[in-house]
Amino acid sequence: MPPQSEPDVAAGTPEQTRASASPQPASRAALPEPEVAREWLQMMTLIRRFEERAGEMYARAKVGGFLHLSIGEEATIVGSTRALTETDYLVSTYRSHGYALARGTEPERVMAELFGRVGGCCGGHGGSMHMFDIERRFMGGYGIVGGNLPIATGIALASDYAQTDEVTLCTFGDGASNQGTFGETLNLAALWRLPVVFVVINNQFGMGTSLERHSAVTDLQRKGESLGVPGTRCDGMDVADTHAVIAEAVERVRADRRPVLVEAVTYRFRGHSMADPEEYRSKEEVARWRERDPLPVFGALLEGEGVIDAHDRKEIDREAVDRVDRAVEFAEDSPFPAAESLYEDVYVLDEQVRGTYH
Amino acid sequence: MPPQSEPDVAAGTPEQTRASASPQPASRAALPEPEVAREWLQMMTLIRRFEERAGEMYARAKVGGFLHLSIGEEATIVGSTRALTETDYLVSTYRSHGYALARGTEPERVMAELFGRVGGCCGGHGGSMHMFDIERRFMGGYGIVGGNLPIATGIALASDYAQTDEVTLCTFGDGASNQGTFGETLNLAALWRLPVVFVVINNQFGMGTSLERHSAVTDLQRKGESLGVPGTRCDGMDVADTHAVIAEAVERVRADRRPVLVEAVTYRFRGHSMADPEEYRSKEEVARWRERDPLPVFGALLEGEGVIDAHDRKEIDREAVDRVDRAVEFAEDSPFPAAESLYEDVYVLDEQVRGTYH
Amino acid sequence: MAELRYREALNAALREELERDERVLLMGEDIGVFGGAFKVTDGLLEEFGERRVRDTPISENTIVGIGVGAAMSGLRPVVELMTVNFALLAFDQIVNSAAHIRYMFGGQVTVPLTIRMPQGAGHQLGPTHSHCLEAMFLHVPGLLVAVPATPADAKGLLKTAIRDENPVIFIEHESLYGMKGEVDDDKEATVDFGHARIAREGADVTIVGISRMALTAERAAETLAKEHGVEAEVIDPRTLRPLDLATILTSVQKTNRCVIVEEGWPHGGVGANFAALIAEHAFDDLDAPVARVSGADVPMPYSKPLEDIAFPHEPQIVEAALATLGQRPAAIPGAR
Amino acid sequence: MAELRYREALNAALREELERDERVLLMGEDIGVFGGAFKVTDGLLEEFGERRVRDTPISENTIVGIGVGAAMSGLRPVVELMTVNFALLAFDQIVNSAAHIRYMFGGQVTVPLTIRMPQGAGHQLGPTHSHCLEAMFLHVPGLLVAVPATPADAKGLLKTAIRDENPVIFIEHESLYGMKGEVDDDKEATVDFGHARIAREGADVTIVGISRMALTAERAAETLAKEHGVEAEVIDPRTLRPLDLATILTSVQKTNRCVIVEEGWPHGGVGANFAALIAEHAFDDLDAPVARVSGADVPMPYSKPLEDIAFPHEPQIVEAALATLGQRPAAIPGAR
Ligand SMILES: Cc1ncc(C[n+]2csc(CCOP(=O)(O)OP(=O)(O)O)c2C)c(N)n1
Ligand SMILES: Cc1ncc(C[n+]2csc(CCOP(=O)(O)OP(=O)(O)O)c2C)c(N)n1
Ligand SMILES: [Mg+2]
Ligand SMILES: [Mg+2]
Repeated sequence: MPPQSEPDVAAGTPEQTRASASPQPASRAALPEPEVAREWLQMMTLIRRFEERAGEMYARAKVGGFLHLSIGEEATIVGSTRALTETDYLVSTYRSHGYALARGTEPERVMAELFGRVGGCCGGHGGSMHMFDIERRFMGGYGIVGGNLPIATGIALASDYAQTDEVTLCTFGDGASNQGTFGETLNLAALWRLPVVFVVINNQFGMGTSLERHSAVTDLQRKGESLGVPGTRCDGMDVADTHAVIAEAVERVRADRRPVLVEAVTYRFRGHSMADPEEYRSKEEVARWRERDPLPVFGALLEGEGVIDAHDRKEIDREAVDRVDRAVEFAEDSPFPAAESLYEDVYVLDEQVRGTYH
Repeated sequence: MPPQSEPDVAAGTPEQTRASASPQPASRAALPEPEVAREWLQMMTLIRRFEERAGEMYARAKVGGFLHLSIGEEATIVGSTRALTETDYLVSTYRSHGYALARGTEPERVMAELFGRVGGCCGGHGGSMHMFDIERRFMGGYGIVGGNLPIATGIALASDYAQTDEVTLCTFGDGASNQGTFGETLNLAALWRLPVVFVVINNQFGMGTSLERHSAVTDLQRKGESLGVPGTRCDGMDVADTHAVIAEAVERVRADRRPVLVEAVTYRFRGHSMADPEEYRSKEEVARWRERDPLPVFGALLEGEGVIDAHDRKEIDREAVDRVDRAVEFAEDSPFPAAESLYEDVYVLDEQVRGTYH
Repeated sequence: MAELRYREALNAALREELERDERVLLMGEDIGVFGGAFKVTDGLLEEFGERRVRDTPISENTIVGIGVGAAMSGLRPVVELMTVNFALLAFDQIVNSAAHIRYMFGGQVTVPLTIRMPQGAGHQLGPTHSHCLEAMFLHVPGLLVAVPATPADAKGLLKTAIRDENPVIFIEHESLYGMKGEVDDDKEATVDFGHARIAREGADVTIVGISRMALTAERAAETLAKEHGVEAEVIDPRTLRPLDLATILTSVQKTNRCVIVEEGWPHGGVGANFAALIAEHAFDDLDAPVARVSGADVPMPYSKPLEDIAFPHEPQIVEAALATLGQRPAAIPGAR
Repeated sequence: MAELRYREALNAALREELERDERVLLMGEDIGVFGGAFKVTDGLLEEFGERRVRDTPISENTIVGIGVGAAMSGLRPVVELMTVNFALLAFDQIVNSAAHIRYMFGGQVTVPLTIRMPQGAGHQLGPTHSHCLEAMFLHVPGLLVAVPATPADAKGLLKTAIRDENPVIFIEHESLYGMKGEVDDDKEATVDFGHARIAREGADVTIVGISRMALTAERAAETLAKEHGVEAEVIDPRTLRPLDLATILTSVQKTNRCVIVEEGWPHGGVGANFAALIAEHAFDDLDAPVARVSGADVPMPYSKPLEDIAFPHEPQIVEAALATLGQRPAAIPGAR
């Protein structure tokens, strides 16, 4: 699906959304090289197994705070991150375990962060909502809905300022598109022609509020038009389509130095966070979407295309489970931060300063 | 120009803006009844003379703070306010003298507010940026750019809640359309189907920043489309066209319970406030727009159509000047607030409270 | 009287005021279909319908601004901000609009708006989700600030807030929602603003606890009595504006020692404000400087052991109280 | 040395740092073509071009957030908020992002961002345009807060702010832009944070003045000396974080009396914070409670005579100082 540089359809109506909100057949985006396809499946599997385990660890009180799982959204995560080069930047939300993993952060360090240990990628300061890995250019995990858009745009400004060809990809939710920063940031990014790809993860809900109950325009790919940002849409349940559309958007932004908005249509299989009775949606709706679970669907597709066989699929799953086991072991063994470290990293302390910071 | 319920053109480009920014011939909106047309001219004249005098009083240090004049925007003010009934609500910005006058607040009380006297419409607490007249349902004068949009929408919510057919009209500037509240408020007003008419006063500049340097989309009538708010445009230099378009929008909103955005294309002849060297625009540009000065143009039109004669025009001007003289006298004679009143109206003090408020 | 949880007491207050006054309506993120992030508004949508219980998009500044406009035109909106952390997005409407409009417009309108929000640490929500900002709200003239610590006060103060003509910042505590207590079920019973609650009487030292810290202070007082023979008087101000300074001063005149306990940051905190007020009004009664026990001067860390030492618990309060009695080295604010 | 206005000193600091460090860039509303609402950035667009001096749309929260992101990736942005009043729209990015990101992400990044903004009353700008919010910024760990009162400090502290690795809230004063003073023209001269300025020596009473109030305090000290034979020591802390508490304490140990003068609101103000700190560290040295002179606890009225009595002038400071010496009834904070 090529990016549309200009609007061509009317503003979405609730009816239309319900259409886009109901599962669609996987589109026909071509498969990549076998090795690449296999790696996508491996990463999607790792994210799935990692988050299932994180959920268990939360139930066992090994993990605290909020835990927002992206189970069901793995194709969106892998399809988008695989559209980036090593030097591109990634910014996501509080629903960020999968993005860190896809970007290459060791599962050990992500799990240790969930456990609040020194071995965690943020030394236990951030937790589930605030993952970060400077080496992988994964620029965070942000807990404030809509707060990450300006930050991502500032990173893109730095790339532009240094005249590099780096692109920043910023993900946020359908609910976040109603936050003031959305309009402010898209306008500014378009005005300054900054290399940022905005990816709105339309998982149909902002917490318990369904898309048509929180956004007057539900055809989210068009929500940037009035701000000078052209939009497009991908099937977020299909890793190949997601990758094709977002890769095209990334390269277009790299070349044109103009932001683009991509709507990834997907679904969150689990509750918003671990504390969510899910009374706002029907079991049937969830079941319909689960039929399109990106993991088995893509696995079966690769098997059908002869890219892998049944044994490979088992292997890939076993490897993922083993890796997650090791991650839990590492987290368990990693110590808690020492009490003395409480005040570390609040400030960069500087010789020149005599006064008291605290 | 009928409101467009759906987008039909591409997002504006700087070129297009420069077009819309350069003076256009007055459109052919039909004139109203002679008495109505005369009243429009009288009010536009009163506003002009009032603000010219306010400027002089500022130079003589009778008026303090910032003084934002809307000289050049009188057709927009009168055309829009005359589209409202007595029970409709009006909300404007810090550039609000004209709106208060057009809504019926006595020039005496507006001038006294500028003088900071007890006779002022806000008893001297608000000043130029914060006019208010509850009896005329002029709900303020707000100093924070973009801060008045949610307030106006809350007023519309109250009308809707009470199931009245009142409409709220909210004016704000081209620069304000970049503020987060713009996107947040329009989305919410559309979602809740609130009876509010958003009028963006496109006077080509946000302070010293020209439209195409602050907004990626410069065709402002379209800036609400991605938010579910259809837009239209009027010639803000032509009181008849402004009235025709906004009256249609107001009645449409009254009937459909759906917000509409109207772009009024106009120009500010004076500086942004009294302290503005105006280095950001050319004398020629200002001169071109002054050729379309709404006051002489409309006066000449009425004379040409035989609605009034040359003598009437002089009379109307003399009456305005006399009224402004009386306003200044009143303001001069009104006392300054007493020191003891400093803490009045911070809180509604209530018997039940024992503790100290301050 | 009935035994209710803090959450249920708030829910009852909202229900009763919705029944009592047609002008009352609720707005907030996920307060309707979801029943509220902390289930405070559970069942109210079903009972009162979408006209009066409104789910909003995620747009904090605008939600508060709409509440202001609605309040100016005669309604009595109760806006829920999912947590105090997100109130930072609405500070413009809270300060420049809600707090100042009545004064700015010469008293022509009132803004009877209640803005509810829970705050507090203890759930490992990390830096962006654990703020305590009562000191910032306290700073702003035009606002009233309530900080209920018990189910009874949660209900009684919320009803007063909704009926008050002024904008009220109503600060709940995330850790108290499940707490049970006796609550007056008389629909007309309210708790006045500006009336401190003396949670425990004592003659040796006055301990003022804000929000949840009033309860922690009560427990610390028991320890002081049992283990140190020190009788502490524990005061819960209930509202920070208006403030019942008289009750605090009367107590300090009796005990000559005072400890202020708050969960928020120490610099420019509530404790500093009270310490200054008490010194100004009762300097000669003080045998020791007013002591402050507060949250640590750091963003709230996620890791459990760090979070635990980053906000006050009984031991710090006991130490601080003993210090005012010369039985310990003086404490410096900031939990550790 | 050269004689410059406060405005010109700031302009010189920005120019020098733009020349010195390619990573420095300026962003803000009307700072370019318009030259800045208060002309602080005048001429810099012409000199450094649109890449480094950027006019922004009116989007405060996003402008600060973009500054944070740019700072995280190696730039040293200087964001101008036209006035402190509009910073209320950016509190989320200032607190949840700028102040907390380094800690939240375990020290992996720094946020060397400077956010400049003028504040203060005196120009009849009314309730929405006259705030002094240093007490709110002071409350937040992770931020540094500078409040220059002279052209020399304006230049020296701004250069330090831009070179510092931490996010700095740099608070200028609208009434000082035209003030002249001697300024060091050495491009490498800076003024350190955390070093208070002793504006005047004296042994009878310590007067600490924040921002413009340091100057008002100096004038009050002259009156105290001439008309009352009282020698006041006047201290300008220059930065509120880090705070040079040592210099203040040393002075109080000498004078045994202290008056804090601020322009902002009294409750939860800077004065309360200092009063608490001083009492905690020097209780036995105090012969009188630390006195506070502050702005009135009201939204700032427009009308000239009301505005005049709503923020501190020399007389209130003189009265408060004499009160600490027992020569007047004790003052209560809030100008009148
Ligand atoms: C400013 C702000 N308001 C409210 C919240 C509470 N909250 C956390 S996630 C969420 C829903 C966001 O929905 P969406 O943007 O669609 O992202 P999703 O959770 O579906 O991935 C809300 C309301 C928050 N974290 N920040
Ligand atoms: C939130 C906020 N930011 C900045 C300002 C300073 N300011 C006052 S008017 C103005 C320009 C507004 O332009 P526009 O919206 O086009 O309205 P106009 O002045 O042209 O009528 C600015 C930046 C303000 N008052 N409020
Ligand atoms: Mg969502
Ligand atoms: Mg304008």
